[in-house]
Amino acid sequence: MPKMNMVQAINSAMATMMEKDPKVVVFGEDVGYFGGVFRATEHLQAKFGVNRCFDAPITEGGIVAAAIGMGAYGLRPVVEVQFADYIYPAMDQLVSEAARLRYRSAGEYYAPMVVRSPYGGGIYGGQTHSQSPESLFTHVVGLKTVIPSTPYDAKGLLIASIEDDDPVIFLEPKRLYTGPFSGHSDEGVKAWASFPASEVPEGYYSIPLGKAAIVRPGQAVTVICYGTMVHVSMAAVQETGIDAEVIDLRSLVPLDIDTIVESVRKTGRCVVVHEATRTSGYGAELSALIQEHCFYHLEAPIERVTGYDTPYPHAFEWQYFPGPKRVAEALRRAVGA
Amino acid sequence: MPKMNMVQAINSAMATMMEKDPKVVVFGEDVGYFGGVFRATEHLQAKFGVNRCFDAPITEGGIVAAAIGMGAYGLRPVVEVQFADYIYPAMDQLVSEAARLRYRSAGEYYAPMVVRSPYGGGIYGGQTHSQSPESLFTHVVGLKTVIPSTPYDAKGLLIASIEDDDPVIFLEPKRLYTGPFSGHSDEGVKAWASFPASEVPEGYYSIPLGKAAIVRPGQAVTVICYGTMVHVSMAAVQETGIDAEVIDLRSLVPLDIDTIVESVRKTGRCVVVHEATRTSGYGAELSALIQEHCFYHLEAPIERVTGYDTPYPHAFEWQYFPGPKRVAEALRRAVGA
Amino acid sequence: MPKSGAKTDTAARRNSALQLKFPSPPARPGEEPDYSKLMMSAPGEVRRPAIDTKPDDMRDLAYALIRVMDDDGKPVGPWNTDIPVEILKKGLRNMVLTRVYDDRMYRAQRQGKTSFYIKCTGEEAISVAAALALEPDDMCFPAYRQQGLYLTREYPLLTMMGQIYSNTLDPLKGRQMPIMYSAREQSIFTISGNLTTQYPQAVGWAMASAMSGDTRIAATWVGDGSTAEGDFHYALTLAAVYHAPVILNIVNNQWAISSFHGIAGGEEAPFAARGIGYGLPALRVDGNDFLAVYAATQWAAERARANLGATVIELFTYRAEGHSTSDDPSRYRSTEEGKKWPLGDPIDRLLKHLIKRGVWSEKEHAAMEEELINLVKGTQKEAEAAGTLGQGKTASPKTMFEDVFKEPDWRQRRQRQEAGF
Amino acid sequence: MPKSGAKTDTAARRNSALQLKFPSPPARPGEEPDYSKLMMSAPGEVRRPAIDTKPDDMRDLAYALIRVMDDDGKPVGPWNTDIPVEILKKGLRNMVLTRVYDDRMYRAQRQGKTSFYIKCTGEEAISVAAALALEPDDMCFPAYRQQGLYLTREYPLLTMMGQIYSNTLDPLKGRQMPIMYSAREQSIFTISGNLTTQYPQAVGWAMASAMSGDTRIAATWVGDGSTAEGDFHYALTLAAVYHAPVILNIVNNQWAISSFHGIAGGEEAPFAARGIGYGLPALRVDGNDFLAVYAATQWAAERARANLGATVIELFTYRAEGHSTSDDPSRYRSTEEGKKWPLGDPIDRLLKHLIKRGVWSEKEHAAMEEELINLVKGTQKEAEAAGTLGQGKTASPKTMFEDVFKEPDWRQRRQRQEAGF
Ligand SMILES: Cc1ncc(C[n+]2csc(CCOP(=O)(O)OP(=O)(O)O)c2C)c(N)n1
Ligand SMILES: Cc1ncc(C[n+]2csc(CCOP(=O)(O)OP(=O)(O)O)c2C)c(N)n1
Ligand SMILES: [Mg+2]
Ligand SMILES: [Mg+2]
Repeated sequence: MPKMNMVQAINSAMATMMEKDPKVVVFGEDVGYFGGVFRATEHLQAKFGVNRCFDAPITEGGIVAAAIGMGAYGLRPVVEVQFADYIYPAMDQLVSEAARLRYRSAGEYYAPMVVRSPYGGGIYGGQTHSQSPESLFTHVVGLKTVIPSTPYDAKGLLIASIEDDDPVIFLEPKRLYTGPFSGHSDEGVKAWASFPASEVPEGYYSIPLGKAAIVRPGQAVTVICYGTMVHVSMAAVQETGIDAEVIDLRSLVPLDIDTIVESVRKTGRCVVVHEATRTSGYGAELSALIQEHCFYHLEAPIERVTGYDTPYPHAFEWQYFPGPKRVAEALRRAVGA
Repeated sequence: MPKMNMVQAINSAMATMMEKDPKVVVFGEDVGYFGGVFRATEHLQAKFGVNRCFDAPITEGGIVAAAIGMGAYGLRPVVEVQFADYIYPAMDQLVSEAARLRYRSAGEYYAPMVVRSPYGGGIYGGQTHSQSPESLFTHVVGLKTVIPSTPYDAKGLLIASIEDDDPVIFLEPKRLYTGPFSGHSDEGVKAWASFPASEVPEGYYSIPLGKAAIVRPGQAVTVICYGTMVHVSMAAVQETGIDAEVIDLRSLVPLDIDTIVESVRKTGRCVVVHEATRTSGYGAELSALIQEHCFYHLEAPIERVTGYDTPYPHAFEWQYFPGPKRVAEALRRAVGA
Repeated sequence: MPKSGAKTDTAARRNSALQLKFPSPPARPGEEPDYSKLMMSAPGEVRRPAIDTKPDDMRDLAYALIRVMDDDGKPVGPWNTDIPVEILKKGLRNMVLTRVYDDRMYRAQRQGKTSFYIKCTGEEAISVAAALALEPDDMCFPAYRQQGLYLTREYPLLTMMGQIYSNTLDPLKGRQMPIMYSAREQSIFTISGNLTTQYPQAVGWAMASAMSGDTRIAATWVGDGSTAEGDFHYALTLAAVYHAPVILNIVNNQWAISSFHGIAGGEEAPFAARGIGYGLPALRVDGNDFLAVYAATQWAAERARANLGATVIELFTYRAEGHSTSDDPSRYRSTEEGKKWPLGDPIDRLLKHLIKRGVWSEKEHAAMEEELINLVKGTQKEAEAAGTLGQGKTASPKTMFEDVFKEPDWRQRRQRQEAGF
Repeated sequence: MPKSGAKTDTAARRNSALQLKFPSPPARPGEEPDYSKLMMSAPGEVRRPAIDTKPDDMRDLAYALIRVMDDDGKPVGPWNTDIPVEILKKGLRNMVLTRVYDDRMYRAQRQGKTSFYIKCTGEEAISVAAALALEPDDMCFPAYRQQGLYLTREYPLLTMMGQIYSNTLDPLKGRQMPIMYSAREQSIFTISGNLTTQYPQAVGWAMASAMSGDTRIAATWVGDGSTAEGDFHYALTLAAVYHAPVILNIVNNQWAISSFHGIAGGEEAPFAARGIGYGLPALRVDGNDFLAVYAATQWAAERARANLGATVIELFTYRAEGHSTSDDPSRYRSTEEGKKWPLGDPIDRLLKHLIKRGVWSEKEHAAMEEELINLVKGTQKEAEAAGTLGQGKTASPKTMFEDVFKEPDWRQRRQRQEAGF
């Protein structure tokens, strides 16, 4: 099987779907001739023509709006917002339109579209190239929010997102594009190639939205995470030696509530990890849901390990980043060690 | 003391501050000559001149951006977004700019501004005149979010918001503009005049942001709410006869964590109530915080009573609205009755 | 004191105190209306360029006003395109139908039978003429004041009323506020409460049509006030860049709730001129002149069909009534203004034209009016039999949990259960 | 089959398949550059209207190109405003300083001393001339490619470098990516990573100044690509409606990362023409002609100071280097394009002019260059002594929790404690 890093897997997902379905079109800033600033759309224009993959003006709101119109026409647009930090100009079109078309027209119109966007820190991007805005989208009924943590998942989930008839926000952990990342910023970058999850089938496959992955079974405590934090959490688990069950959500909405509840009922303890700022982050929803569903099983408070309630500071990236040390501390608190 | 309804109290807050501080200016769609579609800015242009209160084009993004520029200049703009449902076009300016100026300039620039906006349902406004987007703003570090529940609080909190040197999202429960509302849609509208909270001083006073109000002390369970839901919760408490402690947050950010924790540690039970859709609503953050701070005091799961995870439907307003019946059920569950 | 390289005699060169302009309308309540700034052209005066004219060679049209009918109802000039009488009669009929419908629904709201209503009185030509000039499967992305589109494309009156009453006839299951129809079969997009969002969506739809080698074009409408939203700019940018086959209509009815067009910049340049900045052809058209609206729409449609791209059309008209049932325009504008609107009423004007041509008579008109009033009244009775708002005659409340997603997820399912529906 | 009133001979009238235009640049890597579409005017050719000219009477200027220096460096035509030699020399010096500074900081990034850098090579005249034409307390809202503003307004070089290195000298305490300065004392606004947001903020600031009876005007800059954002439209709308005293600069350097100006609509109409749509005066100016930029800025400033409102200025230039240190332009454009840019280099051209005038010499220039290189190198040493990125020589990490709000709330206080700072 070919080895792919996450960018290549994402590229392959789009290429596969463009091949399979002539209704799939790709556009966004710099995605056409150049192939995207992170190279995720490389060769797509050359392969499928400018009619299927093209550059757009710098107008995130316009890009999303046009995608909605195209979706209503019957195409399946996959658009790129260059950084998740730049998605806010499209907020009205996402919240008031993409998310609402189906409901307000009682199913007459809907927007089968995917908004891809690199999110998260770890590349010295400062406050406007590091944000994790996923929680905002989870509050918007009608949107799905998907975040992969490996090349294999990225391709399978992106294909499922493109095939989905609802609008999907597909956030790509840019720190994982070229390799997994433990959160130890002093360790060298490891390439994906040496990890099994980089074995990605050339052709079509999909991973259903709403199914979490138990990336490590365990008994002592449940760790719920997604994106970059899956790798950070795994590092922390390994370093503490705690027998944690690590759940990679993969899709935040729809949420795999059953897997979560089953796990926490079993372990009685839970740590939720995300990179986004803490207050009203998705960890809040997870914590609330878990205590609603597992109250009588919980033996310790649910811990949240998150970005601080400050913007993402350039020079203090590693002080801000919720790395393995902070996850480890939470794990220890959770198991009472 | 004069009697005021909530619109009059809000109007009085602006008039008081415009009188006191020449830097306070008011603008927005229809707020000038006409005095606002809810009449909140009535007479301000006539009293203070067009230079202090004027009509703006229909450009929520532009209105907020201009307010940021004015704030950076040294004015204190108070702008109106006609319905909170229409605040999304301003999202980028709020998140990336208003909320970040101070941090990114290390205090050189900041935006002392207030965005007033009517929010919430109960007036048959359908999905685009009924939303409660407060949770989105609470996730944005650098923004404060304030929601009053009475005329007296509205004036005092709005004055404090105008005097605040940080950007404040001031959400006005439009269902309470003319009178309190128990959530029993079949009961006639009661005017504010017959309630003590409508006694509003003519002149200047302020209520500090970040201080919740215990609107009803009690022992059996803590109810946390804000805006319209304060009145609904009080109705439910009265109807169930449960000795609940009802906390009106008044300000979501900054949050009065101490009052909450003290109360829940005392009662051991908690119901959080809001009108916004459930998933990733502010209730999630409150629930998460409470279980973090009060885990060993909790005797029952924290309940959330919220809007459903659907848009706000026009004809089913009262089926959607989390009324006293649903709050009462949660109260009973919480106390194990 | 200047610190750096700039001129040093600051004090001398310094300007005196700055001040802003705050636009205000020519007439407030009680004042005499003033039409001196309207920028009119004489009927027939404005040239009609070939459809393949370069936008740069027709910028003057954004500052003119295309009019076809003269004061006697006679069609004059190059925009008189000899529209078949059958179409004009259909136009007249549908404009009257629209007005009658508005009238009845407005009253129904006043009688407490629904929560809200918006009339388009005085603006009927804009949607009716466009609906007739376009092909029936060209896709329309309207704002909330183009009810003539639905009626002309024969969306069932009963269904429209069902939507207004949110009753069992409402295909939108009571979810939307009145007037926010959706009519896929008639190629009309679902209405949004958020202004201007449909504008760039229409461009996206038109792009998709062209990307698919389809033949259908799109048309969209916004109000003068709504042009200030970012979506307006997105639409014009995208339409210009890709030569999208779309017609971008701006309905300048002079008012946006209480704000006159000057608050949206209408005093600085006509709204049509916005198009010039993007290199788009832009027409400014008398929106109360059915023949002019039809001809301009046809011109723009032909241009789009010939792969020559998008056209901006400003339709100059007057909002004869309040903004909506929630509004009281006597608080902010002169009541005389509408009555004396120099471009008249679109129904009266087309009627005059048809009578002048001898193809229609006052008598026939009166009969048609009566027929339509009876039709609407009769249908209204039928609609009200299926319920009015607040009577609880609606779709099942369980439908409230449907269509959030294609399939409800566990949240909608559980919440529906909890709600007991 | 059409269902309603529209024409019935659809099949016959139906257009054939639609298709879009996808703009592509005149030259891709390996291809010959092509400047045939540049829309140039001859030096001195463009008229200079009186500042109180009505925007409607000067629309032609958006389609012309204001140039002052001819090929020999001789200033010609009505926009030759006899700028004092002292100012021109300051301009030359600051342009050279900017280029030297860019060069050193770019290298520092390449050496791993910081994370990111953006040069403005070839565009120095735009910011330096504006800084000199404006009063020093006129407020500037720049994008990220106007470093000449800071240098000309004498923001300390050492502090600028501190920001680039995020070290202990950085007044922004390491919070911002390199190049996102903030300089309140120099009346320059804090840079945002989000494109175009500053544009309507500048209008708001200018409005506030006028509302306060102040005398200071504002100026703001965006790139050609950035004009497609909604903020651009907000700014022009508000500036037009209220006659705000602001200069709205569009730096058209032909590229937005890998997208040529046509992707933003620059092939359909010059960016200056956007202003026309709002009734704003609009100038199109050779951005590599220091004298032209200065004269145009001065014209617009005088207009604003006289309460005649805002001006749009398109500054026509070329981004001679990559977008940033993260970019490789050889992947998407011809390397020849920049080398053969027909409007030359702003430093070379001003130098030629001054030499021609006999007020400056090659020798003096070489000496000045050396002086500035030494100045920058020396300062750089000093800056690096205070730390480079990643060395941990920064403000205290506890500052990370400050300035979220005026006073930290309990969350920042507790989180700081937990973090152990
Ligand atoms: C984004 C947004 N902002 C504000 C509103 C409130 N609003 C509804 S209609 C209206 C006026 C629109 O005026 P115009 O565009 O001229 O259209 P008209 O009503 O005259 O047809 C306003 C401000 C809204 N619906 N959406
Ligand atoms: C809202 C937003 N969208 C996208 C980006 C990513 N981005 C940074 S610079 C740039 C290109 C800007 O081009 P232009 O406006 O022409 O300015 P130039 O770089 O040429 O000076 C893009 C797309 C951003 N910073 N902000
Ligand atoms: Mg209007
Ligand atoms: Mg550029």
